[in-house]
Amino acid sequence: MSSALPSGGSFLLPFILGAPLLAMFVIVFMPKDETKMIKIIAAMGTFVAMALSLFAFFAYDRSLGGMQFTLTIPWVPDLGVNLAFGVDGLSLPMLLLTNLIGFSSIYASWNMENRAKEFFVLLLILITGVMGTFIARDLFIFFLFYEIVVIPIYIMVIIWGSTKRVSKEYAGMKLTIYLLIGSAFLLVGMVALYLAAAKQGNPTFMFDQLAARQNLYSAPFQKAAFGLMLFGFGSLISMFPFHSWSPDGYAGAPTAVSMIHAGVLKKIGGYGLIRLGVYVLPLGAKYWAPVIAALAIANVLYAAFIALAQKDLKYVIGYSSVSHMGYVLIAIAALNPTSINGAVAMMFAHGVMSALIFSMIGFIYEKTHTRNIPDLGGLAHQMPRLAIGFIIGGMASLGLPSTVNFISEFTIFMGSIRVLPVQAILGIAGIIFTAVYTLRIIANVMFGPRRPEWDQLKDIRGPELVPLIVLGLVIFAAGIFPNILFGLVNSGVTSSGLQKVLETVSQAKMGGLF
Amino acid sequence: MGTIVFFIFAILAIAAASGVVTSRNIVHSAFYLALSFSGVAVLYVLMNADFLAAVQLLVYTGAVSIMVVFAVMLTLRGEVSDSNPENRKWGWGAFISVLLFAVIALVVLTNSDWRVLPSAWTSGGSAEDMSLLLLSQFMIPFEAAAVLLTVALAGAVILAKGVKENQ
Amino acid sequence: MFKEMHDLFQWAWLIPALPFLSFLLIAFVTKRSKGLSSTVSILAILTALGLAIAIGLGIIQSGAELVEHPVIVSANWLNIWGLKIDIGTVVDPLSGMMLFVVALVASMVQIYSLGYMQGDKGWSRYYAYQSLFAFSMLGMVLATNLLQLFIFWELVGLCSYLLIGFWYFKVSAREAAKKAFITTRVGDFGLLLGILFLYNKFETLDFTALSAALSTNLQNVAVVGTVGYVTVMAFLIFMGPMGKSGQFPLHVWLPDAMEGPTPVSALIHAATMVVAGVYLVAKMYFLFEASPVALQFVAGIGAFTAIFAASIAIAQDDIKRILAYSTLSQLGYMVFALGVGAYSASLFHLMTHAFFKALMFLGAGSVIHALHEKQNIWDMGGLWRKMPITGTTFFIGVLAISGVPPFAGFWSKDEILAGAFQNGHPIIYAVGLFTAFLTAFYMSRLFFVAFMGPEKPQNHPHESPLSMTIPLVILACFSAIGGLAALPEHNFSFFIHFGEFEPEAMNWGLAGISVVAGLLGIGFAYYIYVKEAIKAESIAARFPIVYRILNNKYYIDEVYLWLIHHIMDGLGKVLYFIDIYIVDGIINGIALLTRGSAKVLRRTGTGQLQTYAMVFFFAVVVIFMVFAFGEGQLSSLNPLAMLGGVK
Amino acid sequence: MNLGNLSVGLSTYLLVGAMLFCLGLYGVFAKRNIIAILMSLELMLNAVNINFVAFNRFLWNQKIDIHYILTGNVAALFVIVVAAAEIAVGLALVITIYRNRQSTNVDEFNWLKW
Repeated sequence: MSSALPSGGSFLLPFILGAPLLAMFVIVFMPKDETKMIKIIAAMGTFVAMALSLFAFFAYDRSLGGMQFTLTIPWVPDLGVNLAFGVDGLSLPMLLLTNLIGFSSIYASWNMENRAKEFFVLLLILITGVMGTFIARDLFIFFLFYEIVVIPIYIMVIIWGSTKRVSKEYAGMKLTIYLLIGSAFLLVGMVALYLAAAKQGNPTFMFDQLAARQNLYSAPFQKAAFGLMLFGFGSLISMFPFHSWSPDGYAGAPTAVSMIHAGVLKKIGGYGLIRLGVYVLPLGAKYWAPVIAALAIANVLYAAFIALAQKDLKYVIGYSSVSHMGYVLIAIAALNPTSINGAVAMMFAHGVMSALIFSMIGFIYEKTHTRNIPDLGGLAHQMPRLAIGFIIGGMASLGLPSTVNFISEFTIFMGSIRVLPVQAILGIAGIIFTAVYTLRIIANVMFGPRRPEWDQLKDIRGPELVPLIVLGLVIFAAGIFPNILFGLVNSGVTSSGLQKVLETVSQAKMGGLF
Repeated sequence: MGTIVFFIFAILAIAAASGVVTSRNIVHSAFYLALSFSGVAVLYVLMNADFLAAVQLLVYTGAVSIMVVFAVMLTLRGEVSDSNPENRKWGWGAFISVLLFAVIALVVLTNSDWRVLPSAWTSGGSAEDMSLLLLSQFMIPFEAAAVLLTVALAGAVILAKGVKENQ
Repeated sequence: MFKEMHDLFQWAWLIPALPFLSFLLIAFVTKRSKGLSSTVSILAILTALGLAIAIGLGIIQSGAELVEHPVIVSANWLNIWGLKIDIGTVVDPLSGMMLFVVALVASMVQIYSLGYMQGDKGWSRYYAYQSLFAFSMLGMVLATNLLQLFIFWELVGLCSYLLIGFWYFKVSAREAAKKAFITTRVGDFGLLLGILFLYNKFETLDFTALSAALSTNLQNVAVVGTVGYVTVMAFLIFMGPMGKSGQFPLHVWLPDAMEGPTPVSALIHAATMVVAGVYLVAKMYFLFEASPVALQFVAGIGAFTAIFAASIAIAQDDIKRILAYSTLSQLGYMVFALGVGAYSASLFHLMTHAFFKALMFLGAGSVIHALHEKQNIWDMGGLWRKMPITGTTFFIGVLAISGVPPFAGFWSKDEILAGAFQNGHPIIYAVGLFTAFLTAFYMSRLFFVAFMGPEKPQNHPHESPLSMTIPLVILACFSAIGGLAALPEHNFSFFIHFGEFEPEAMNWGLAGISVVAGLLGIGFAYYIYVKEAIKAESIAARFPIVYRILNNKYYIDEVYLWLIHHIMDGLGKVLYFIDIYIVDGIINGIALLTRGSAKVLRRTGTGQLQTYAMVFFFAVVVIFMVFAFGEGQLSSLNPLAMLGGVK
Repeated sequence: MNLGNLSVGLSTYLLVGAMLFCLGLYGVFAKRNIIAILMSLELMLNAVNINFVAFNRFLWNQKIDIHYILTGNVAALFVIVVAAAEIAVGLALVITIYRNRQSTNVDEFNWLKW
């Protein structure tokens, strides 16, 4: 795969990774009263990263496929650890997503005055860490970046979080412990995989090498290892019994953390399940697929129903994101190229959507100091632009055509209805309940009679508009011209050898209901 | 004759050691300690380690014991005859110690494969031999030990001198 | 001839593109300037109308050739492994007819709104929505495949949502908008499933390709499966129209949708969007035809909706609600027409209904405008004298819907009833006939109560401005003469038909019966409400339960509300309870267990160094013993040996 | 300097060392006075030294060479050096603690719990 590409390596990805890091270092050495300057530098750093990843998105050669912009530096040769970067059709959308949301999240926290310096330093570390997981081509590096991510999140929730149903300390602790428990299981699976792959010498952590040595993994081993990864990545993607960190965590976290967490961090779970689970351990994936599918349905319907009963805006969106992740899980369980296409696109779509809606909720909370739905109402009178952003986010959430979410959902359903018809039908039923709770919050928060107590509120303007513009543009651009996104994802699915794996795996299951 | 000398001094060292840990007077303990050190020095001599024996006498018997006595003097409060009592868990301590000794003794006595020299060598152990080794093979540890001693000296001084309250 | 037209038809994409451009312009450029916004929007839709007329004339010139060989222009939209979707435009008589109807009604409504929406704060927003709606509806009409149709289908739903909730400060409007979206969403669930199953089976969503695949493989059980599969797919597809076109039991949103501005009701909830379902069934007719059971079902649902909605309409007092139930009833007509195989008649009725129902809604809007938002017909009276243009045009509408010749409704309704009778559905024919009677009755009731009779002194009505009356007049003309498209000799069905074209002679006997039914309805209404020969109140008093049930729309809304609030929300609350107390409770329980054990275990941290040392050494002794006396077992646990093979 | 026919073997020395070590251990476990504990520690170090020297003296070494033969003795020497440093610092700590707490009783030294 990578060997087919010209050697020498591209420094594009390290630059993308380095831009926010550099901004972080600059901020570290700035006086902490210069909050305006700090924000501008943070925005610049993330802007550079976003622009470069946009460049990568369009410069990626789709006809060639495979890992591109690769760079491999041996790091710990004895253990086979390489500082290997590279992106393909699966990870490049995630990288772009990270940077889009990272850039927007800076602006969503534009009014942050409390310990601004520390906040932006941690935020930039967080963005860098998430980015690193997606551009890593080496399992070790992947894991390293993943662990980096956990630290700033905990601190940010504890310091800048908000206490609602649960205290922010509880929320932060829950978030962190879930992430760490997940990563503990992952670590065991990772080491087991590493040892199994090194059975005949030549140890390696490289994804493609691990995948190429599938004949070394016995079926029982694959089942066990995939089980471990399912637990690890599953708790990250908020799979049904391990989902409860998600609403509490989002409710406790500050806006930017909610955006990044719901937008991209969660997607590491889905990405890892595809990249590491399905790709490296196909027999294990096949074995666990019915379980994943069943839990995914629980995700979709159970979380959607719970979202109906929520009073706090962030809880609604928190459960909604659990519900949407169910679709990604169904797609993974369906194990065919179409559905994997849909899964990756859905992660992208949901990331953009949830980041947009979380940023809007952040503004609502910032201005009205409440997120309690019964206390809100008629905000469209005073804040029409905010209402537009909120409605765009809501419409994307319920999968309205012309938003990228619709095509992703459609692709997922298309892929999964062949192999898992019953589960897919139940999942599609979820779109009704999604519509119900989404429209309810739109109606109850934005519409309704004018409330005089909000009359002094100012509409979002200036920098505050950036998340709306950036994310809204992406939602519609990718929704109206889906080939922009899907062409890339498809090249990732079909050229990475994943397709072959999937075809062999799903051969036996093809046939469907009728 | 060596056997007799060995047993005399070995028993002396052990008896003195038991005196250290059983005496209720801390000053007696300190003197028993010096005695025990001296007994061990003789054992060194029996093992051809003359230089070590000298160092043992100089450092342990000469310096350490005296320092301990000084420390006792500086910290002694109340009745000296009850200055070194046992705590409440001494029974457990005795049990574990005896257990450990039993295990070691069992291992030592049952192990037949010590790869002992067929005939013991007799030379070596002099100051000259040691110095050659210290200044060639163990050069760096030797220097490190020197640094350690210096640091320990300085540290001890600072600690013992203490920090003035109102500074 | 056909060749030259072909070039024209390639430009059909401009028709939806123009309103979309106007939407973008209004949203991003002219939103601050009210005059500019409406000008842009109206110019765009009028140009689109012009194009639609040009294309329509081209279709008429090309003749029936287009039915068999529609002009399709398409480009790839989505292309991934196992899923390839094109997007494009199809020009055939059916889409040409729809283009004309939609563009005409939309432009009329937009012009009308100049007067009706005068002074509204959301003027630019209104025209932006209108343009977006025109784009979506026209795009849907031109769809080449099911997914494209579904996309625009959902977009018109969005516009409907936005426009019903246009006055978002009204709680009733906001609830109605929500209800409309969710109810149609239930139907869309089925439609989406149907699309997925169809693609799964035939690997295409293209209408022509699907039709070909189905017809060539209809006998081949291995490919199509049983007819049962086709029936299931047809049922699922039909769920979409049930939601969108307000067929029982998903009809509940349409009457509530009247909370939107009246021109919106005229455009979306009478003339265009709600007939999208009929259009979809017509487009997918090859599927339905392959399954007699599905057709039966369609006919049954349609007929039931027709009579059911008509029966509610006779007991309503709100002018817009009467019209809304009338719309439901007429939609039922179209649907059962499709069900009984009167394909052309159904689409013919779709067209004529669009004219006269838009006309009546706009007329109602004119009345409401004049009476300052009064909507109860009993608050009106004697309006004809004060509002002659509105009154006259409204009367034409009433005559048209009642099926009085030579107005438009007569021709289409008659064809439907004749189709039902001749294709062997006597029960449905009877239901249709009775519905025609009811329709005539309640429409005349509305007209007599509101426009005739004594004036109400508290009202000071005045005729509406020209911007409102001109569309009324234009639509009235179409309502009056639109039915003549059926002449001579089934001209309409010559162009728009399914399968082989078989012209049938006009059955004047059947036509006479339906005319009699209509006139009977009008006569009854005249006797009750003008002559007051029988007191309306006395009828209501004699059948109090019937009246209450009808007035409360068979309590269906209440049942749904109960289901939503008690079952769905209740389930949500129960699950939430489970989530925080059981799922989360287990998690917190584990955490508590950890904390509890820590509380016990920390007692061991006495701070006594000697205790620590003792424990430590005890462990050392144990390990030492294990290593010393049990080495046989332990040498195999060498950690380096476990990593063996790594290096 | 040869003091006899060396009928005393390695095990005997090891037993002496073990005896001293266990006595020291008992002292560490059982004494209350912190200085007594330090003394017991010294006993343990001495016991270790005896082992070093004894192994050096009796065990087979593959290379009969002055550089390797005296390794045990050198180790013992280093132990003595470290022990000296340890006792110096340790006693300084004891004096400091005594100054602050007026006590040498380790039972009272439990400020680091929980």
